[in-house]
Amino acid sequence: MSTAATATLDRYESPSVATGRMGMWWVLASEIVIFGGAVVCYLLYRWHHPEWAESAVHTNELIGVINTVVLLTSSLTIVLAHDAAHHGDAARAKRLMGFTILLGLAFLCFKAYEYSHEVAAGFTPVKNLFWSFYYFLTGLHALHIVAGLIAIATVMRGVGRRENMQRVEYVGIYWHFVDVVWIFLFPLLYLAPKF
Amino acid sequence: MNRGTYIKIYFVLLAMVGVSVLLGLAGHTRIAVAGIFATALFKASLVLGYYMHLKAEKNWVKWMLGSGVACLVILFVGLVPDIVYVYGRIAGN
Amino acid sequence: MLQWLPENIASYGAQYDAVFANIYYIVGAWFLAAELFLFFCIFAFGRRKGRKAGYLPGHSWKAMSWVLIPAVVILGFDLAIDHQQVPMWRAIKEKQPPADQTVTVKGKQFVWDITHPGADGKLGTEDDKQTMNQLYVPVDKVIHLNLEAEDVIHSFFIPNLRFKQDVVPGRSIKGWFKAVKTGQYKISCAELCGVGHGNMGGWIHVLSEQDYQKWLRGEEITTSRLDKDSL
Amino acid sequence: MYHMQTGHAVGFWRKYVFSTDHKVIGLQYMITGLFMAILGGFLAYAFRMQLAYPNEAVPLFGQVGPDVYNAMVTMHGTIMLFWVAQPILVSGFGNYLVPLQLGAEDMCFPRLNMLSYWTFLVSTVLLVASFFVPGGAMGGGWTGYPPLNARMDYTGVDWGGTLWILALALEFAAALMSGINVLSTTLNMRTKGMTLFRMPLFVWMQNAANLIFMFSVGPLIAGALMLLADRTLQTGFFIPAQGGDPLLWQHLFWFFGHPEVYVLLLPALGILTEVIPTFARKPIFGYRMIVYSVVAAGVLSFIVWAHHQFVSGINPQLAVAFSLTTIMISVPFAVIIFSFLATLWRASIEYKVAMLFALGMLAEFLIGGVTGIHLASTSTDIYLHDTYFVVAHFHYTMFPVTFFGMFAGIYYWFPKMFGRKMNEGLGWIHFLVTFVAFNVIFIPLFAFGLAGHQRRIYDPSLWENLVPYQHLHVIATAATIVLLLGQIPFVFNFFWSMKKGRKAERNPWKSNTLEWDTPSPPGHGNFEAAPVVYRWPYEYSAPDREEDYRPQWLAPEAKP
Repeated sequence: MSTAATATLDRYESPSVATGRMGMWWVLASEIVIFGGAVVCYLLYRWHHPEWAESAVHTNELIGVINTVVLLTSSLTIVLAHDAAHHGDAARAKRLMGFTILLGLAFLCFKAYEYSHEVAAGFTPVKNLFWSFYYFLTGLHALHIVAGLIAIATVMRGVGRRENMQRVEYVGIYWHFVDVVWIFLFPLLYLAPKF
Repeated sequence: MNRGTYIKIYFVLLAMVGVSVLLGLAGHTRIAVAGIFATALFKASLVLGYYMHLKAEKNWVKWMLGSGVACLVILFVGLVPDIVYVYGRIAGN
Repeated sequence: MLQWLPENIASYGAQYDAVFANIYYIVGAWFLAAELFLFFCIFAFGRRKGRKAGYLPGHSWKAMSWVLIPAVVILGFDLAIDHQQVPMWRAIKEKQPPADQTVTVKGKQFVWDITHPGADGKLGTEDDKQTMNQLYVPVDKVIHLNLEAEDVIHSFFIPNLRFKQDVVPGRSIKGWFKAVKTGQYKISCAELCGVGHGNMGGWIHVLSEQDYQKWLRGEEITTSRLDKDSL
Repeated sequence: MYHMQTGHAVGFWRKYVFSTDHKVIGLQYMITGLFMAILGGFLAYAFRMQLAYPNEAVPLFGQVGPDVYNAMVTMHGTIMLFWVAQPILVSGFGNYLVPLQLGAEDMCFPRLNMLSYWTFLVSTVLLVASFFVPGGAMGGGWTGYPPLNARMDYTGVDWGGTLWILALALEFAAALMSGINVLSTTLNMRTKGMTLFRMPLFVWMQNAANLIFMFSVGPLIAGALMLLADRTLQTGFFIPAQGGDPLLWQHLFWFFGHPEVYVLLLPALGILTEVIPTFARKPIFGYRMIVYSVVAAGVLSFIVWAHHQFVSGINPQLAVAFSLTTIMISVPFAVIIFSFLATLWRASIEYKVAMLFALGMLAEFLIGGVTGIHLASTSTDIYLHDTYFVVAHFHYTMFPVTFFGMFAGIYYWFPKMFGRKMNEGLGWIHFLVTFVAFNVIFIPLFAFGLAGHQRRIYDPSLWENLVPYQHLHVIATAATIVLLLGQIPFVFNFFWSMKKGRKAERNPWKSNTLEWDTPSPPGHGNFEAAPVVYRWPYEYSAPDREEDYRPQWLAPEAKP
């Protein structure tokens, strides 16, 4: 690994950003416009339909807050895992990534609880356009959580064998992005729409 | 950046969650909505800057992510006349 | 090419076709110049023994001006084109002259439902006349259209009036025209609207004032070929 | 094949099928694209026959009803843009050439690259499968406008439309993965001496295309998921009765759809920037000017989209603004085209087939460009919108870009790809037939558009105002058949030359860029030794050198 790395250093013009991290930034650029496009649609419709406020009071704000805290905490654990990996402490990195996965699963459980109660109360995706957007945006976000959990688990296996420790950072960047999306979805769907 | 910073940022983030919830309870005003989104932007910038280390990243990465957001702004502005203030829309739709 | 345009019976027809011709000649001249230059180069600068190509990388501003100046001139022509065509657009889509009569056109799969005002000249009254695919208008009158759709997007297209507007469900879009010549002209649907799109059309009957009154009373009109079955 | 770095032989499956080698993946993309082109061409043949001889059974196809006709034009458009132009020009040539021209061993994420191709192949299978599901293939237009496509009842198409959306989403994902590779490779894997402004323009154009794609496609992916929900779950994102707005889809679609034109155009112009200087034996004129024009065009491409919607019910004042931006975007392309013309001035042109196609693309693309002015100006667009004039216009842009550009690239890089040259005589025949037949098809369509022939009607004989021009449909259809038959020499030439063509040396065209510093075809890992770059890539006919080219990798001669 190290010989290939030095050979690469001599072989090419000096790289601008570490290759793996740069690839992750490109992924995020693509994701920003996907999520952003969905949010732009939601905002435009929301602006046109003041009556959505009546639907929005039925979202479960308490679970929204809990899930925000859960995701922020998982962001902390993954960035600490990156810190540990950076200092070569594989065991600690692995433990912290395990916490992150647990927190991600907790998020999904809360989400599932929330969905089931909403559906039971009659707020299905076809109830009205607000609920369509609610399920669309949170569902897309939940899919990214699942993808992130799989990615973290994959990297965690490598870390256990002390391989590809730099990937902790890349998967972390992705996980933080999912967190950032939620930071915006939380006020968009739970707090502000009640006005 | 070290562990201490990360944990400090974490508590600031939690505090911000509290602030936005309080703003949500405070009253149904434009200022409250603006405050909620301002805290969201602040939270996002903390995560981006410190957890994703964008502060220490090369400038072109910031420009690149920023131009993605710029595209969305263009899209939003271009669509407002048609989707929000609708030309010829029948009332009730 | 321009002789392919069908006869123009709109009050703004002459100006409209003039805009068309204007763009056509300006753009055509540039197009010919560019193609002639291209073909000249292709035939004049073939490979010959003993002749080496010039080394013109075009790095200096002076060299680049050979490209930039024509490009800026093109921009000038483009802006001039846009400047002279925008008033036409505003006249058709934005500044509507006061209506002599208003007609509602509703597109649905795959017919045009057309509601004419009756003798009282008002829509939404008892004597409104409903037709399918047949639009009757008096000549030399400003007709306003409420363009609506029931199911999917259609597009109300009258080639001879240079009139086209998509009809969108959930919207009532205003349009206007004034026909200056009597006769029957085609209406088509210009937006794919499903399996029957190719059959969706109709006729606009531009009638003289007397004929129009006759039609309102439900009498036979001899000057008009009322072919109700054709598209 | 022998792996140069690890030094072990690779088996057949790893070498040709599950390969991570950028060259194999590039060829896989190209060949899949060429097969889809045959399908797209066959659809064109079938519906053009229906237009020329309405309601007669089409030989080799059968009866064409209105539903089949709608499905065929929809799939023709979808296939030609997203399964032919995009995979061949962007992913195919991009994958094959970008690492070679940068002097890299491979892409920087080879496994992501393989995933990209296999995702694309799955999308291809889904799309082809949609022809065979009950209800037939998507028949709601390649733009997929709702509400027509938001409910199955409106078109009668059942699973076809749903598969169409899924296939498109996967194709976009594949293109994004391939784009991430191209962008990252360009930034991090340039060989020593390859500064940004020494990169061949082809690499610049590929990167610009991938960036434009990446930033424009996102909202449409979100929109496609919403449309999918409308179709399958009966939500109302685009249904007015449920509070949705059909125009939102149009905006999302064209916010992507117009930049997509440049996503396809730029790689083709990139091919021209390599082919024309090589055969004109002359440096490209105004290298930096072209780069900046591409950047300007890329930025402008995000603020022109609504010119596709002038009569679709958008705000009329918005239309005026978009007309102005649309007119402005012609300037950077005028600069690029004029730079090509200036490159030909005082050149020493070799009339090779690759050059013929490149020049042909220039000549044809000009027609596509100038006819666009009538459509960009709001008032004339009222009449021309959704008529055959538009059809002729965009075929005059997209056909030369896709096919002339692609053929120029294939004839030019064939020796590198397969180590043998293609036959020039057959190539000439191929070019002449394609060039003439193409014009004979589409010039009548301009006339049709001016006569008021609306698009997508399956039987023009039902329309009294169009019947007098029926002979033009016959001419266009005959030319379509000639055009399709004219591809036979190419197909034959392609496969025959692969086995029996004249052997090609490393640098058969005496060209300057790095891909010609490799064996033909290059092995895994591309270069025998890491190349070093000393100059820009267009040093042709330099006055201080006997030979009329000076490759990028050639060390400067010691001063006497």
